[in-house]
Amino acid sequence: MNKTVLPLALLMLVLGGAAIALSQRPWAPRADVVQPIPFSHRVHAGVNQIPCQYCHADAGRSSEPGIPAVARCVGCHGDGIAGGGIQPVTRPWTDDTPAAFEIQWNRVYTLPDFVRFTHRPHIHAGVQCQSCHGPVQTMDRVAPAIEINMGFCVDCHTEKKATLDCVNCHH
Amino acid sequence: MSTVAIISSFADDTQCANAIEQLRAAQVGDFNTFSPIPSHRIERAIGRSKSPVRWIVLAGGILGVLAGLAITIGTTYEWRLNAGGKPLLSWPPFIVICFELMVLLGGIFGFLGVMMLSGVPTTEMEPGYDGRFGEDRFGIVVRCDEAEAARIELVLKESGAEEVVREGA
Amino acid sequence: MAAAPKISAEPSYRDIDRSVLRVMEPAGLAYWAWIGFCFTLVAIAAALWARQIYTGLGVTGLRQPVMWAIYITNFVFWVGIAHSGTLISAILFLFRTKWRTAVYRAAETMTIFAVATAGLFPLIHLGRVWFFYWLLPYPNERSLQPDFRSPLVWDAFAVSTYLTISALFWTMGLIPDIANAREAASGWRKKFYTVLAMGWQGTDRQWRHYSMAYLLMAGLATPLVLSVHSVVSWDFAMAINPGWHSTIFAPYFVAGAIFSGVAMVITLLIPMRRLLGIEDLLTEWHFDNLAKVVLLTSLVVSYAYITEAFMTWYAGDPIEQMTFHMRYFGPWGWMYWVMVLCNCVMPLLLFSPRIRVNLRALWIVTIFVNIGMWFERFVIIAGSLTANFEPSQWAGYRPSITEIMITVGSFAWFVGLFSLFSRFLPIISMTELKEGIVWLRKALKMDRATAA
Amino acid sequence: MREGLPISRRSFIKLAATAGAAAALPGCEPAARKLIPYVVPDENVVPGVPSFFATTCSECPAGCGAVARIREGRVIKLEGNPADPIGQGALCARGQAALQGLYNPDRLAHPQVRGDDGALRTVSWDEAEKMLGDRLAAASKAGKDRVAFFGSPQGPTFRKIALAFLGVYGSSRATFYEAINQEPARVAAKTLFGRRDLPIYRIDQAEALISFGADFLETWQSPVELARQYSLFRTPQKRRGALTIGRSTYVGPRLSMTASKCDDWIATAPGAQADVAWSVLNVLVKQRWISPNSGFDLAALSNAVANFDPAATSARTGVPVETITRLGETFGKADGALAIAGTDDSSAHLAAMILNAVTGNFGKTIMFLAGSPAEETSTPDEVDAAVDAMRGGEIDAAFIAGANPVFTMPVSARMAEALQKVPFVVWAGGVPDETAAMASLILPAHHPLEAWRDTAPRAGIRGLGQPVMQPVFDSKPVGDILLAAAGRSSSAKPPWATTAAAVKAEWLALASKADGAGPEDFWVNVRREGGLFEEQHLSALKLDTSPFKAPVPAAAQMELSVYAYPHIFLYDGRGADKPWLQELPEPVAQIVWDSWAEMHPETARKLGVAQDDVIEIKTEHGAIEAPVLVASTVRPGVIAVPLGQGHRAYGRYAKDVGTNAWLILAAGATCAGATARATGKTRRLVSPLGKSDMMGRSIVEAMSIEQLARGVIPKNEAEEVTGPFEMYTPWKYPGHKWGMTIDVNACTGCSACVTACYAENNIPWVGKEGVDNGRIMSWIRIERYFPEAKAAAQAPLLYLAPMLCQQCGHAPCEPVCPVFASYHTDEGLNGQIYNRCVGTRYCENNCPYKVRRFNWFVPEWPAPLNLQLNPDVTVRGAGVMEKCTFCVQRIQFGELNAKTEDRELRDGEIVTACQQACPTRAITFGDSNDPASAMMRRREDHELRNYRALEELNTQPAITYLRNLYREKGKA
Repeated sequence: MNKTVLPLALLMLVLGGAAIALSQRPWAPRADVVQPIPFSHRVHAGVNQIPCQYCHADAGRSSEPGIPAVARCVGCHGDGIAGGGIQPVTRPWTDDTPAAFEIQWNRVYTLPDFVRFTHRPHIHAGVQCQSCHGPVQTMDRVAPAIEINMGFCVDCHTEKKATLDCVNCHH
Repeated sequence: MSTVAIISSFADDTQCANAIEQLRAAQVGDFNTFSPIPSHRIERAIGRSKSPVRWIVLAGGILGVLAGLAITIGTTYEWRLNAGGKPLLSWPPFIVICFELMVLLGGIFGFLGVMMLSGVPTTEMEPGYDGRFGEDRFGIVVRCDEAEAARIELVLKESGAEEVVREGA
Repeated sequence: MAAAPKISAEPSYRDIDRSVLRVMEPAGLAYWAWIGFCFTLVAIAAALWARQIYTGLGVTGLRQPVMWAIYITNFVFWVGIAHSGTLISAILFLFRTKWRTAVYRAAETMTIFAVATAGLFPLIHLGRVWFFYWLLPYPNERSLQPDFRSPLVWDAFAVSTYLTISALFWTMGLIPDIANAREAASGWRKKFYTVLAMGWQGTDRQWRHYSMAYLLMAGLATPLVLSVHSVVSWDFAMAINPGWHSTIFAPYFVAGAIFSGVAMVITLLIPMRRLLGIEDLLTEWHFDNLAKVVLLTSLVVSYAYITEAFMTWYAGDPIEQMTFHMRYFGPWGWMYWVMVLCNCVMPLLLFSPRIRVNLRALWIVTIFVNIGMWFERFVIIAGSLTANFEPSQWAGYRPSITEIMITVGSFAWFVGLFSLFSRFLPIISMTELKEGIVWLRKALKMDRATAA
Repeated sequence: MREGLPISRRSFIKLAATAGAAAALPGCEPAARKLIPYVVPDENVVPGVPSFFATTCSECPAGCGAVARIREGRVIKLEGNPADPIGQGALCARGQAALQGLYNPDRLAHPQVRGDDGALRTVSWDEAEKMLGDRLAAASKAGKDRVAFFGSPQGPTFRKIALAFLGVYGSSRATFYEAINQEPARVAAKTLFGRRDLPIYRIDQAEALISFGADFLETWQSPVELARQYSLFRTPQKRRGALTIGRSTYVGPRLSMTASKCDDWIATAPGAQADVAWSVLNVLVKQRWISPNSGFDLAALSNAVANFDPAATSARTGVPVETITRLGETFGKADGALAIAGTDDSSAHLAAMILNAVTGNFGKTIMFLAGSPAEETSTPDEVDAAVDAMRGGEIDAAFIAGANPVFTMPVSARMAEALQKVPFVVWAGGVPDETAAMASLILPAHHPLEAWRDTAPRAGIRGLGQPVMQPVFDSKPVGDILLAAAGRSSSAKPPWATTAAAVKAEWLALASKADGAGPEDFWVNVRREGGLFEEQHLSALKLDTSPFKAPVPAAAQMELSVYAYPHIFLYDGRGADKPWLQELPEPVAQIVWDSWAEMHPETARKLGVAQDDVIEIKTEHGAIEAPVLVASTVRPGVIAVPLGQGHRAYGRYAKDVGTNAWLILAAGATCAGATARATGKTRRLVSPLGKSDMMGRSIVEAMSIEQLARGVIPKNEAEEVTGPFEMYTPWKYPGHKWGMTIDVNACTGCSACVTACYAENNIPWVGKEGVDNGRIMSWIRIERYFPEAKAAAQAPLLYLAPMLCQQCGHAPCEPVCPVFASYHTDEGLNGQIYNRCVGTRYCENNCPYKVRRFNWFVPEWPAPLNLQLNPDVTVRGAGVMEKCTFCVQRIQFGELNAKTEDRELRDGEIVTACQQACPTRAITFGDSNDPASAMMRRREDHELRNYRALEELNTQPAITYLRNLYREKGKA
């Protein structure tokens, strides 16, 4: 009896455990991201002490931190490039379209489609970028230092007495 | 002095029980019976106390209730969510869970208890075991000194054993 | 197998053993063909389920507002079937009922497989079955847990507990018998039974703990069997829907469960005793008693139907009344009346002792009962949903081929497992039969008398 | 796709595609993996933050202003432009659905040339334009007027461009065609006032309203504006001491949605409305209920209406005499009355206009404005002339844009034949339609939302339509195509090179109108405002009372006649390619994805047909086949068929759906004598609606204005509840507690809210079969119930009200969910967490309102429709439950704004999609913890009308409805 059943039970236990464990972290960030340009956060944020929001300027006003425009790089590294983009009603429409020049950065941090994360309130609440993204200023190539899963969010929210309403992130 | 095992078999449990009483009267303690059915006569004859498995089951039941309370209350407070305006601690549902867990653990404990106390699973057989005892014969196996053997065989024969065999143990 | 030699009217222990054990001798081709047939159907059902998981529940006939239909009906039906086993093996054990011994093993086996079948349906009906484990509490980094206020969680606990406990109870009963089989068998079977018997020898020490534990298990199983179907009934009674929200559901469902369960036992045993040649162990006397249980529970169920109707009328809630009006006279009214015919009228035949022992007639009655009880669940579950609070959302429901084939598959699954069991493990408890051998002898005498 | 990217069409479509892919597999695939930065940042575009463009809606001639919400360069939602005096911030369902025209997957992607074998060959723009130029040049060489332009009116500037284009090719054959035009009204105006422009109406200034077949809440003239006015007209207010609501009467063959919101529906045969109208006038004249200074010569009038003695009219039309006299009385005695007509014969229009005139209501409830813009639409005669010219072979090249004459023109016009006679037909547009099928060169044109345009719907209002996003396909503005073609020719060039230039030039010319501001500021301003909206001035009226021809009473009504009316959502057929509109149940018939022959049970019995039997309806013009809908919502002897379906082309969503009722009509007519016979076939009419009988349950409640005046609340048949009985201490909602107040009396059933919800919340459509299988996904629906026959006198003609998640305080759906996927938020919302849902569907079983929706399959948005998806809302996958969230994403957005600006949330700052869309402002959303909020005040102001759906269940809904109001029948 035990000779046959015990291993079986153990196997099932292991498989079940694995299944559950996996289900815990389907959104593990990817450590393998290689960027099209060998940009070093260490040099910029670390050595030269450039504040994060100098480049990721939207973090404070949008859900997205924003990837700095090429012009931002060129601003320091060389002359700007002419161009423009779509313009909101506060500045009327113009027909000229920008050159279709693309740098395709790869995401390091991804969130599932059913999570509505917004940077704005976190910046406003004075949360350090590093507290979620790790010591970026020490990394040449950014790799995720922290696995951002729901537990991570919830712990911080509990600690900071922030909202714990499910719908705020899931809607 | 070497000990021997005297294997006797009986047609029904009345004789068997009777034989056991005779043995006990004859101050023979070290014996073991086999029977195809659980027989109260035999049990009474041997006259042991009630099986302690009761207490194991009780323990399991209590543990179950406690586990139920722990899980329900614990998880409720792990994240206090409002569902339909009902209070966080909604006792009636919790009772259901507690009850189920009580039965569950009680049962499991009981089963394991029996296995443990009655020494199954096991691979080696008691001396003197015989397939017939599972079928339709009641058997008594007495382990005793060679010297004692004759006397005991007599007792067994007198109390109606169909056959009595002596084996060197 | 060859026709069973009649055993003497004064059977000995050995006679019992022999006639039970010869059932377990190697089976013929017909048997394996039957098994193959059953599991082919199961395979088809499994394939359709896989497709359903892949494409979504749209492959079923489910719709607004009928969100539950055949799957849940099957769930309740099978859980109901399960109940007779525990009733016979535990409750009747506590009452020391004489005729129980010959039938309880079969009934209990049926319970196990019925629960195993029932347990599949809550999974099959899930929209995202791969997350089914969210219904159980387990530590997780999200600190999310099930809501113990939800009857579905009670279900999860009740049904799994029920499965475990009856499995243990059943195993306990089997051990001494398997020990017997061990002695009789040879070849690989001997090894097989040796392992299963776990070295049981029937010493006084073993019997002492065994009988005590068996008693206690029976004591635990008894309230459990009542609780399980009450919980199942609360899946509906706890909801506010007209036609569901009723306080009598728990006793009503339990009675129905035992009703259908015992009927199913009869339905299975009558052909089985013939096929396995154990007519001498399962005598008319046994069926007579089983039939009485069916009759009794049938009356209880009929009473429940009447009470339900009366309370609806007396409470005077127009919405509830409309739903019941739809149940009786709506487009699905015929189902209700079929149900009444099967569950209330047909069983009345069992008042006649002659029919109770006329196995062919009895068998037909119980078949009707099975059908009727399936319809009862369907009428309550799907039927009530069609006539809900919001008239603009009323609609009918038509099952899809997927649902039908999965239902068929579940029957095949159940029967297949039972057939497998019947040839590999003692389908009748030799030990208990020996204990109550006097009653068996009485029964045989009666049989022979009527035969002559 | 919630990241910055350059607004170059190529890349954003590519990215949008990845986003779409991700969206289609929620929980299986994270959002786009690539992040593409701008080359040069635009400080006004913040990825993840919406920007707004003012523009105009061009789905119908009403010309409402619109505001487009843009995310990452994609327009994701259209809403009304608050600055625009017509729509005043609201858009109808058709306007909301314009997005699906823009993103329609069947839009023409490249220019195509039809070979001799009839097969289409894709060509480059250069090739296409060269071909166009050559053929036009050839045509113009052949002589004068060999080139024709045939299209829909697309604004004054476009008109100029078209004319300039023709001028270059020595032609003047410009035709601007609207299938549904106001010709009869113009003719009437001409007769009476010697002018052809249309008056504007002020229903809200009236006390009595008679509509002679004008569906002013649905398709007639300017529905959004008129619906708004009508809701004010129906709002209870003290008139001469008594609390009343405006009294409205609808005279026509079908109980349309408009009719159903009136006090009385006088069922006449189609075409008999004029008779009734004149008869009412007759009553007024007889009774001298005439304003002294109306300027009419009574004698002349009485002669004119001599033939319309109520008795005579009654004999002809079957309308009871007392009904007519009562109409006359209420109209004549009312302080401010309005009669409008929507029939195809100008006679009714004339009568209506005279009714308004003699009662001195001109300048009050109806007015002509000074300086009305030039008439945009060609008269039927002009259209006929153009078609005849084509048929006569006088045209060598025809350019067709924006109109679908082959579909909408009556058989008698023989348009198809005419086009075959034209050697070279160019078609420019979006989804290739029946007309495109006849063209030898078809060109992809910009959707109005991608192009520059302007509108001049009426005096003092100019709408400026600016593009709101880069083109989705490889298309060009029609204007640019014309100008380019003109530019190729050797002869005189048009003044502008592009539409953009043309529009700007035209508008700069208006700069003087703007006080002070220089041209550039003006240009900036009008683009911000979405147009130029000026004071409107009444124009002096020269009433021509010279004895107009005394109208002749129509012949006695026909045995059986067919009445074809524009479908509220599909209009003349242009809506049929938009799945949202196809899946909206027509408010009265509640049928989707089909057309139907609506007939009275009596008629059905006579014809020996039953529901769903396909019948053939034959008129002298043609025959169609449609399934029967048996309902008492039409007059016996009349078969009502909606227009707009039955396309044979026009994309996957329109093709072969229903039947084309234009085929059985005479030019400009809406009805005809007909015969009908069963074909033996049947086709199931599909509707999401179950029962039409409320069974006395408190779902949509109504009370009579008399009860309201007396201050008594109607007893509901459902059990009376004297307040909730609580077992447990109620939960506290310290912060906000969101709630809604819905005025059922204001709700017209127009379903704008439903469409807005589809757009805002990424709700998939399921198609005809899906609806039939009970899988419609709409989060908000319009409940339609018929009053019980016995109670008809004490009920509105129809119960219509929006039903959405009631966000119950004691939500039955919540405690039954085993995994907390359905739970209650700290702000009183009934939250539904898609990614937690395991799909037991228990919640929907336990929802008394049946407003939860289950995803039976993985939803699909054929590209590029997926570009419309709202990035702020999760796309739900198969196996999860979903439902109305009170637009929690908007709540979230508002709260974050307040928080990051360190201030309190302002009342009215958060507006749900349905609330925003509602033309009659029937929906108010707000915080129930704030007694000062508009939402709570609305409840208190109408306390007597408060009710909650199925209140006896004590689910404590967050939504409070205000009872519908009706006037007890048989009371003045």
